[in-house]
Amino acid sequence: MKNIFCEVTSDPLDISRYVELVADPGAGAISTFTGVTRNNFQGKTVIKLDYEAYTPMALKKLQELAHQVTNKWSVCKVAIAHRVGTVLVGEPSVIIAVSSAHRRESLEAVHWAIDELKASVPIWKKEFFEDGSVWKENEE
Amino acid sequence: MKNIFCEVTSDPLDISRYVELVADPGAGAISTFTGVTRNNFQGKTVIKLDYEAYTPMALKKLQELAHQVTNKWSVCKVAIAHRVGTVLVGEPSVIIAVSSAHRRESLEAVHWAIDELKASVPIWKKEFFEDGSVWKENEE
Amino acid sequence: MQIKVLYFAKSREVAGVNEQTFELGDGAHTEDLLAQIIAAHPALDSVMKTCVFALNQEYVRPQDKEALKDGDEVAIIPPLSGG
Amino acid sequence: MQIKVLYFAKSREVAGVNEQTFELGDGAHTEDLLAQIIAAHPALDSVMKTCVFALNQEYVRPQDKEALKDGDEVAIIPPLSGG
Repeated sequence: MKNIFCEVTSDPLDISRYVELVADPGAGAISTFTGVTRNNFQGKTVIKLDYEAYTPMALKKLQELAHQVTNKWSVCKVAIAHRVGTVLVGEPSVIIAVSSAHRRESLEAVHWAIDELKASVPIWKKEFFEDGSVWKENEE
Repeated sequence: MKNIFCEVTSDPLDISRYVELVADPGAGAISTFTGVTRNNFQGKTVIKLDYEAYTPMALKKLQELAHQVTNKWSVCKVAIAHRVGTVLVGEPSVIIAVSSAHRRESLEAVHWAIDELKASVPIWKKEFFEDGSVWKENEE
Repeated sequence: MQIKVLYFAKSREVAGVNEQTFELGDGAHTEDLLAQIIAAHPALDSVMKTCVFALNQEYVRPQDKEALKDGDEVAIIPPLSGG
Repeated sequence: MQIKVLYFAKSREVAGVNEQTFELGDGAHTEDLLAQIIAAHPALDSVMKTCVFALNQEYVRPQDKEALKDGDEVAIIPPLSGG
Protein backbone atom coordinates (compact mmCIF):
# COMPACT_ATOMS: atom_id res chain seq x y z
CA MET A 1 0.00 0.00 0.00
CA LYS A 2 1.39 3.34 -0.96
CA ASN A 3 0.30 5.03 2.29
CA ILE A 4 2.61 2.76 4.32
CA PHE A 5 6.40 2.75 4.35
CA CYS A 6 8.49 0.48 6.58
CA GLU A 7 12.18 -0.31 6.63
CA VAL A 8 14.86 -2.06 8.65
CA THR A 9 18.20 -0.54 7.76
CA SER A 10 21.80 -0.22 8.92
CA ASP A 11 21.93 3.37 7.66
CA PRO A 12 21.57 6.32 10.06
CA LEU A 13 17.95 7.48 10.37
CA ASP A 14 17.08 11.05 9.37
CA ILE A 15 13.82 12.49 10.74
CA SER A 16 13.33 14.71 7.66
CA ARG A 17 13.13 11.67 5.41
CA TYR A 18 10.24 10.09 7.33
CA VAL A 19 8.36 13.36 7.76
CA GLU A 20 8.58 13.83 3.98
CA LEU A 21 7.41 10.25 3.41
CA VAL A 22 4.16 10.92 5.30
CA ALA A 23 3.58 14.38 3.78
CA ASP A 24 0.11 14.56 2.24
CA PRO A 25 -1.98 17.50 0.96
CA GLY A 26 -4.86 16.28 3.15
CA ALA A 27 -2.72 16.11 6.30
CA GLY A 28 -3.10 18.83 8.92
CA ALA A 29 -0.90 17.04 11.45
CA ILE A 30 2.31 15.01 11.48
CA SER A 31 3.39 13.34 14.70
CA THR A 32 6.68 11.54 15.18
CA PHE A 33 8.47 9.44 17.76
CA THR A 34 12.23 8.93 17.70
CA GLY A 35 13.99 6.46 19.96
CA VAL A 36 17.55 7.56 20.68
CA THR A 37 20.52 5.89 22.39
CA ARG A 38 20.95 7.64 25.72
CA ASN A 39 24.18 7.87 27.64
CA ASN A 40 23.13 6.02 30.76
CA PHE A 41 21.06 3.17 32.12
CA GLN A 42 20.40 2.92 35.85
CA GLY A 43 23.36 5.14 36.55
CA LYS A 44 25.83 3.24 34.35
CA THR A 45 27.47 4.97 31.37
CA VAL A 46 26.28 3.56 28.05
CA ILE A 47 28.86 3.60 25.24
CA LYS A 48 26.71 2.25 22.40
CA LEU A 49 23.89 -0.12 21.53
CA ASP A 50 24.08 -2.95 19.02
CA TYR A 51 20.74 -3.84 17.40
CA GLU A 52 20.05 -7.21 15.82
CA ALA A 53 16.88 -8.09 13.91
CA TYR A 54 15.19 -11.12 12.43
CA THR A 55 14.98 -8.83 9.46
CA PRO A 56 12.34 -10.36 7.15
CA MET A 57 9.99 -11.05 10.07
CA ALA A 58 10.71 -7.64 11.64
CA LEU A 59 9.81 -5.95 8.38
CA LYS A 60 6.64 -8.03 8.10
CA LYS A 61 5.67 -7.14 11.68
CA LEU A 62 6.35 -3.43 11.06
CA GLN A 63 4.10 -3.56 8.01
CA GLU A 64 1.35 -5.34 9.99
CA LEU A 65 1.72 -2.70 12.69
CA ALA A 66 1.45 0.14 10.16
CA HIS A 67 -1.66 -1.51 8.68
CA GLN A 68 -3.18 -1.78 12.15
CA VAL A 69 -2.60 1.96 12.59
CA THR A 70 -4.53 2.67 9.39
CA ASN A 71 -7.35 0.40 10.62
CA LYS A 72 -7.57 1.85 14.12
CA TRP A 73 -7.30 5.57 13.27
CA SER A 74 -8.22 7.86 10.42
CA VAL A 75 -4.68 8.64 9.26
CA CYS A 76 -3.13 9.61 5.92
CA LYS A 77 0.28 7.91 5.88
CA VAL A 78 2.50 5.88 8.21
CA ALA A 79 6.30 5.47 8.09
CA ILE A 80 8.27 3.25 10.48
CA ALA A 81 12.02 2.71 10.31
CA HIS A 82 14.24 0.69 12.64
CA ARG A 83 18.00 0.74 12.49
CA VAL A 84 20.20 -2.33 13.02
CA GLY A 85 23.90 -2.55 13.84
CA THR A 86 25.73 -0.13 16.11
CA VAL A 87 23.80 2.96 17.27
CA LEU A 88 25.92 5.49 19.17
CA VAL A 89 24.72 7.82 21.93
CA GLY A 90 22.44 10.52 20.45
CA GLU A 91 21.68 8.53 17.30
CA PRO A 92 18.12 7.38 16.49
CA SER A 93 17.37 3.65 16.59
CA VAL A 94 13.71 3.94 15.56
CA ILE A 95 11.53 6.61 13.95
CA ILE A 96 7.74 6.48 13.60
CA ALA A 97 5.95 9.20 11.62
CA VAL A 98 2.17 9.41 11.09
CA SER A 99 0.17 12.05 9.24
CA SER A 100 -3.55 12.69 9.71
CA ALA A 101 -6.15 15.32 8.87
CA HIS A 102 -6.60 16.17 12.57
CA ARG A 103 -4.06 16.12 15.38
CA ARG A 104 -5.52 13.58 17.79
CA GLU A 105 -5.28 10.64 15.40
CA SER A 106 -1.59 10.94 14.56
CA LEU A 107 -0.66 11.69 18.19
CA GLU A 108 -2.48 8.62 19.50
CA ALA A 109 -1.29 6.42 16.64
CA VAL A 110 2.38 7.22 17.19
CA HIS A 111 2.10 6.50 20.92
CA TRP A 112 0.33 3.19 20.28
CA ALA A 113 2.75 2.20 17.50
CA ILE A 114 5.94 2.57 19.57
CA ASP A 115 4.42 0.59 22.46
CA GLU A 116 3.30 -2.12 20.05
CA LEU A 117 6.63 -2.14 18.19
CA LYS A 118 8.49 -2.82 21.43
CA ALA A 119 6.12 -5.67 22.27
CA SER A 120 5.90 -7.44 18.91
CA VAL A 121 8.76 -6.75 16.48
CA PRO A 122 11.66 -9.25 16.60
CA ILE A 123 14.55 -6.87 17.26
CA TRP A 124 17.05 -6.99 20.10
CA LYS A 125 19.53 -4.56 21.55
CA LYS A 126 22.72 -5.19 23.45
CA GLU A 127 23.87 -2.40 25.74
CA PHE A 128 27.60 -1.79 26.01
CA PHE A 129 28.85 -0.26 29.26
CA GLU A 130 32.41 0.56 30.23
CA ASP A 131 32.61 -2.74 32.14
CA GLY A 132 30.61 -5.15 30.01
CA SER A 133 27.49 -5.68 27.95
CA VAL A 134 23.98 -7.06 28.37
CA TRP A 135 21.02 -8.02 26.18
CA LYS A 136 18.12 -5.79 27.13
CA GLU A 137 14.52 -6.88 27.64
CA ASN A 138 11.59 -4.53 27.01
CA GLU A 139 9.15 -4.34 29.89
CA GLU A 140 5.54 -5.23 29.27
CA MET B 1 16.37 28.45 30.82
CA LYS B 2 18.62 26.66 28.41
CA ASN B 3 16.39 23.58 28.22
CA ILE B 4 13.56 25.62 26.67
CA PHE B 5 13.49 27.19 23.22
CA CYS B 6 10.47 29.08 21.83
CA GLU B 7 10.05 31.25 18.77
CA VAL B 8 7.45 33.04 16.66
CA THR B 9 8.86 33.50 13.19
CA SER B 10 7.89 34.30 9.62
CA ASP B 11 10.54 31.87 8.31
CA PRO B 12 9.60 28.38 7.14
CA LEU B 13 9.83 25.79 9.93
CA ASP B 14 12.26 22.87 9.52
CA ILE B 15 11.64 19.81 11.72
CA SER B 16 15.38 18.95 11.80
CA ARG B 17 16.17 22.23 13.53
CA TYR B 18 13.79 21.59 16.44
CA VAL B 19 14.78 17.95 16.83
CA GLU B 20 18.41 19.10 17.07
CA LEU B 21 17.46 21.79 19.60
CA VAL B 22 16.05 19.15 21.98
CA ALA B 23 18.88 16.64 21.44
CA ASP B 24 20.40 15.63 24.76
CA PRO B 25 22.80 12.83 25.74
CA GLY B 26 20.34 11.80 28.48
CA ALA B 27 17.38 11.62 26.09
CA GLY B 28 16.12 8.22 24.96
CA ALA B 29 13.05 9.64 23.23
CA ILE B 30 12.16 12.64 21.09
CA SER B 31 8.50 13.24 20.22
CA THR B 32 7.29 15.90 17.83
CA PHE B 33 4.04 17.39 16.60
CA THR B 34 3.83 19.40 13.39
CA GLY B 35 0.72 21.32 12.35
CA VAL B 36 0.50 21.59 8.57
CA THR B 37 -1.78 23.54 6.23
CA ARG B 38 -4.10 21.01 4.63
CA ASN B 39 -5.76 21.39 1.28
CA ASN B 40 -9.38 21.29 2.46
CA PHE B 41 -11.76 22.26 5.21
CA GLN B 42 -15.26 20.78 5.29
CA GLY B 43 -14.99 19.90 1.62
CA LYS B 44 -13.81 23.33 0.46
CA THR B 45 -10.42 23.74 -1.20
CA VAL B 46 -7.97 25.68 0.96
CA ILE B 47 -5.42 27.79 -0.93
CA LYS B 48 -3.38 29.12 1.99
CA LEU B 49 -3.55 30.22 5.60
CA ASP B 50 -2.46 33.60 6.94
CA TYR B 51 -1.32 33.56 10.56
CA GLU B 52 -1.28 36.65 12.74
CA ALA B 53 0.13 36.83 16.27
CA TYR B 54 0.22 39.19 19.21
CA THR B 55 3.88 38.35 19.01
CA PRO B 56 5.36 39.41 22.37
CA MET B 57 2.45 37.88 24.30
CA ALA B 58 2.45 34.76 22.09
CA LEU B 59 6.14 34.25 22.79
CA LYS B 60 5.56 34.76 26.51
CA LYS B 61 2.69 32.23 26.48
CA LEU B 62 4.80 29.71 24.54
CA GLN B 63 7.54 30.05 27.13
CA GLU B 64 5.05 29.61 29.98
CA LEU B 65 3.69 26.55 28.21
CA ALA B 66 7.18 25.06 27.78
CA HIS B 67 7.89 25.69 31.48
CA GLN B 68 4.63 23.97 32.41
CA VAL B 69 5.78 20.94 30.37
CA THR B 70 9.01 20.78 32.38
CA ASN B 71 7.00 21.02 35.62
CA LYS B 72 4.43 18.38 34.68
CA TRP B 73 6.74 15.75 33.17
CA SER B 74 10.30 14.58 33.58
CA VAL B 75 11.62 15.83 30.26
CA CYS B 76 15.03 16.96 29.01
CA LYS B 77 14.32 19.80 26.57
CA VAL B 78 11.32 21.50 24.94
CA ALA B 79 11.21 23.48 21.67
CA ILE B 80 8.09 25.20 20.33
CA ALA B 81 7.96 27.29 17.16
CA HIS B 82 4.98 28.96 15.53
CA ARG B 83 5.10 30.54 12.11
CA VAL B 84 3.31 33.77 11.20
CA GLY B 85 2.40 35.18 7.79
CA THR B 86 1.33 33.08 4.82
CA VAL B 87 1.60 29.30 5.21
CA LEU B 88 0.91 27.35 2.01
CA VAL B 89 -0.62 23.87 1.76
CA GLY B 90 1.88 21.28 3.03
CA GLU B 91 3.93 23.80 5.01
CA PRO B 92 4.24 23.58 8.82
CA SER B 93 2.61 26.31 10.91
CA VAL B 94 3.70 24.95 14.28
CA ILE B 95 6.30 22.47 15.51
CA ILE B 96 6.61 21.13 19.06
CA ALA B 97 9.56 18.89 19.98
CA VAL B 98 10.18 17.35 23.41
CA SER B 99 12.99 15.05 24.53
CA SER B 100 12.88 12.79 27.59
CA ALA B 101 14.77 9.87 29.09
CA HIS B 102 11.77 7.56 28.57
CA ARG B 103 9.17 7.58 25.83
CA ARG B 104 5.94 8.15 27.73
CA GLU B 105 6.88 11.59 29.04
CA SER B 106 7.71 13.20 25.69
CA LEU B 107 4.71 11.57 23.96
CA GLU B 108 2.26 12.85 26.60
CA ALA B 109 3.94 16.25 26.83
CA VAL B 110 3.72 16.92 23.08
CA HIS B 111 0.03 15.95 23.01
CA TRP B 112 -0.74 18.20 25.97
CA ALA B 113 1.34 21.08 24.61
CA ILE B 114 -0.43 21.31 21.25
CA ASP B 115 -3.86 21.20 22.90
CA GLU B 116 -2.78 23.90 25.35
CA LEU B 117 -1.16 26.02 22.63
CA LYS B 118 -4.41 26.09 20.66
CA ALA B 119 -6.32 27.15 23.78
CA SER B 120 -4.00 29.81 25.19
CA VAL B 121 -1.55 31.36 22.72
CA PRO B 122 -2.75 34.59 21.01
CA ILE B 123 -2.37 33.54 17.38
CA TRP B 124 -5.06 33.61 14.69
CA LYS B 125 -5.39 32.08 11.27
CA LYS B 126 -7.42 33.16 8.31
CA GLU B 127 -8.33 30.47 5.81
CA PHE B 128 -8.36 31.42 2.14
CA PHE B 129 -10.69 29.43 -0.12
CA GLU B 130 -11.25 29.84 -3.83
CA ASP B 131 -14.36 31.92 -3.07
CA GLY B 132 -13.44 33.88 0.03
CA SER B 133 -11.76 33.82 3.42
CA VAL B 134 -12.67 33.33 7.05
CA TRP B 135 -11.05 33.74 10.48
CA LYS B 136 -10.94 30.33 12.13
CA GLU B 137 -11.80 29.54 15.75
CA ASN B 138 -10.22 26.63 17.60
CA GLU B 139 -12.72 24.36 19.27
CA GLU B 140 -12.47 23.81 23.00
CA MET C 1 -4.00 58.64 31.25
CA GLN C 2 -3.18 57.10 27.90
CA ILE C 3 -3.92 53.47 27.12
CA LYS C 4 -2.62 51.70 24.01
CA VAL C 5 -5.16 49.37 22.41
CA LEU C 6 -4.12 46.60 19.99
CA TYR C 7 -6.55 44.95 17.58
CA PHE C 8 -6.02 41.50 16.10
CA ALA C 9 -7.60 39.28 13.47
CA LYS C 10 -11.31 40.00 12.96
CA SER C 11 -11.34 42.88 15.47
CA ARG C 12 -8.45 44.50 13.54
CA GLU C 13 -10.27 44.11 10.23
CA VAL C 14 -13.57 45.48 11.57
CA ALA C 15 -11.92 48.37 13.46
CA GLY C 16 -9.75 49.12 10.43
CA VAL C 17 -6.72 49.83 12.64
CA ASN C 18 -3.89 47.81 14.21
CA GLU C 19 -3.49 49.97 17.26
CA GLN C 20 -4.84 53.13 18.76
CA THR C 21 -4.31 55.26 21.87
CA PHE C 22 -7.28 56.13 24.12
CA GLU C 23 -7.35 58.91 26.69
CA LEU C 24 -9.14 57.98 29.94
CA GLY C 25 -9.78 59.80 33.20
CA ASP C 26 -8.11 58.77 36.47
CA GLY C 27 -9.64 55.72 38.12
CA ALA C 28 -10.83 54.23 34.82
CA HIS C 29 -10.97 50.46 34.59
CA THR C 30 -11.12 48.02 31.69
CA GLU C 31 -14.91 48.19 31.38
CA ASP C 32 -14.68 51.96 30.82
CA LEU C 33 -12.05 51.43 28.15
CA LEU C 34 -14.11 48.81 26.35
CA ALA C 35 -17.12 51.17 26.30
CA GLN C 36 -14.90 53.84 24.70
CA ILE C 37 -13.59 51.35 22.11
CA ILE C 38 -17.11 50.38 21.05
CA ALA C 39 -18.15 54.04 20.98
CA ALA C 40 -15.24 54.70 18.61
CA HIS C 41 -16.02 51.60 16.49
CA PRO C 42 -19.76 50.78 16.65
CA ALA C 43 -19.19 47.96 14.12
CA LEU C 44 -17.07 46.20 16.75
CA ASP C 45 -20.03 45.74 19.10
CA SER C 46 -20.98 42.22 18.02
CA VAL C 47 -17.37 41.13 17.43
CA MET C 48 -16.40 42.22 20.95
CA LYS C 49 -18.97 39.85 22.43
CA THR C 50 -16.81 36.93 21.21
CA CYS C 51 -13.52 38.46 22.38
CA VAL C 52 -11.45 38.32 25.53
CA PHE C 53 -8.80 40.89 26.41
CA ALA C 54 -5.21 41.09 27.52
CA LEU C 55 -3.89 43.74 29.89
CA ASN C 56 -0.13 44.07 29.61
CA GLN C 57 0.00 40.62 28.03
CA GLU C 58 -2.09 38.81 30.63
CA TYR C 59 -5.64 37.63 29.92
CA VAL C 60 -8.44 39.51 31.71
CA ARG C 61 -12.22 39.27 31.41
CA PRO C 62 -14.14 42.51 30.81
CA GLN C 63 -16.23 41.96 33.94
CA ASP C 64 -13.03 41.86 36.03
CA LYS C 65 -12.97 45.70 35.91
CA GLU C 66 -9.20 45.80 36.19
CA ALA C 67 -7.86 49.24 37.18
CA LEU C 68 -5.88 50.90 34.43
CA LYS C 69 -2.81 53.11 34.69
CA ASP C 70 -1.06 55.38 32.23
CA GLY C 71 0.90 53.45 29.59
CA ASP C 72 -1.03 50.18 29.94
CA GLU C 73 -1.41 48.04 26.83
CA VAL C 74 -4.77 46.40 26.21
CA ALA C 75 -5.24 43.87 23.39
CA ILE C 76 -8.54 42.73 21.89
CA ILE C 77 -8.29 38.95 21.59
CA PRO C 78 -10.80 37.27 19.23
CA PRO C 79 -11.28 33.49 19.52
CA LEU C 80 -7.85 31.89 19.13
CA SER C 81 -6.98 29.81 16.09
CA GLY C 82 -3.25 29.15 16.39
CA GLY C 83 -1.67 25.75 15.87
CA MET D 1 12.35 -33.55 6.76
CA GLN D 2 14.73 -30.64 7.17
CA ILE D 3 13.96 -27.66 9.38
CA LYS D 4 16.04 -24.48 9.39
CA VAL D 5 16.55 -23.01 12.86
CA LEU D 6 17.60 -19.37 13.37
CA TYR D 7 19.14 -18.11 16.61
CA PHE D 8 19.06 -14.48 17.70
CA ALA D 9 20.55 -12.29 20.42
CA LYS D 10 21.36 -14.24 23.59
CA SER D 11 20.27 -17.57 22.10
CA ARG D 12 22.65 -16.99 19.18
CA GLU D 13 25.53 -16.19 21.52
CA VAL D 14 24.90 -19.19 23.76
CA ALA D 15 24.36 -21.60 20.84
CA GLY D 16 27.40 -20.17 19.08
CA VAL D 17 25.64 -20.32 15.69
CA ASN D 18 23.35 -18.07 13.64
CA GLU D 19 21.47 -20.85 11.94
CA GLN D 20 21.44 -24.61 11.70
CA THR D 21 19.48 -27.31 9.90
CA PHE D 22 17.83 -30.12 11.89
CA GLU D 23 16.64 -33.44 10.46
CA LEU D 24 13.32 -34.63 11.89
CA GLY D 25 11.11 -37.64 11.25
CA ASP D 26 7.70 -37.38 9.60
CA GLY D 27 4.97 -36.10 11.92
CA ALA D 28 7.37 -34.12 14.09
CA HIS D 29 6.03 -30.99 15.71
CA THR D 30 7.61 -27.92 17.26
CA GLU D 31 8.04 -29.52 20.69
CA ASP D 32 10.10 -32.33 19.12
CA LEU D 33 12.27 -29.78 17.38
CA LEU D 34 12.85 -27.79 20.57
CA ALA D 35 13.91 -30.96 22.38
CA GLN D 36 16.45 -31.62 19.60
CA ILE D 37 17.74 -28.06 19.78
CA ILE D 38 18.35 -28.33 23.53
CA ALA D 39 19.96 -31.76 23.07
CA ALA D 40 22.35 -30.15 20.57
CA HIS D 41 23.00 -27.15 22.82
CA PRO D 42 22.55 -28.08 26.50
CA ALA D 43 23.68 -24.57 27.49
CA LEU D 44 20.54 -23.22 25.81
CA ASP D 45 18.23 -24.98 28.28
CA SER D 46 17.78 -22.06 30.68
CA VAL D 47 17.83 -19.41 27.93
CA MET D 48 15.07 -21.26 26.05
CA LYS D 49 12.75 -20.95 29.06
CA THR D 50 12.65 -17.16 28.42
CA CYS D 51 12.16 -17.48 24.65
CA VAL D 52 9.22 -17.72 22.32
CA PHE D 53 9.45 -19.04 18.78
CA ALA D 54 8.49 -18.15 15.26
CA LEU D 55 7.41 -20.71 12.66
CA ASN D 56 7.76 -19.27 9.17
CA GLN D 57 7.76 -15.77 10.63
CA GLU D 58 4.67 -16.16 12.81
CA TYR D 59 4.87 -16.40 16.59
CA VAL D 60 4.05 -19.80 18.13
CA ARG D 61 4.24 -21.08 21.68
CA PRO D 62 6.18 -24.33 22.24
CA GLN D 63 3.12 -25.91 23.87
CA ASP D 64 1.15 -25.32 20.67
CA LYS D 65 2.86 -28.39 19.17
CA GLU D 66 2.59 -27.01 15.64
CA ALA D 67 3.09 -29.65 12.94
CA LEU D 68 6.27 -29.14 10.94
CA LYS D 69 6.90 -29.77 7.26
CA ASP D 70 10.07 -29.98 5.19
CA GLY D 71 11.64 -26.57 4.59
CA ASP D 72 10.00 -24.82 7.56
CA GLU D 73 11.96 -22.03 9.24
CA VAL D 74 11.87 -21.83 13.03
CA ALA D 75 13.40 -18.88 14.89
CA ILE D 76 14.33 -18.74 18.57
CA ILE D 77 13.02 -15.41 19.85
CA PRO D 78 14.53 -14.17 23.15
CA PRO D 79 12.70 -11.36 25.01
CA LEU D 80 12.34 -8.46 22.58
CA SER D 81 14.22 -5.21 23.07
CA GLY D 82 13.63 -3.23 19.90
CA GLY D 83 12.71 0.42 19.89
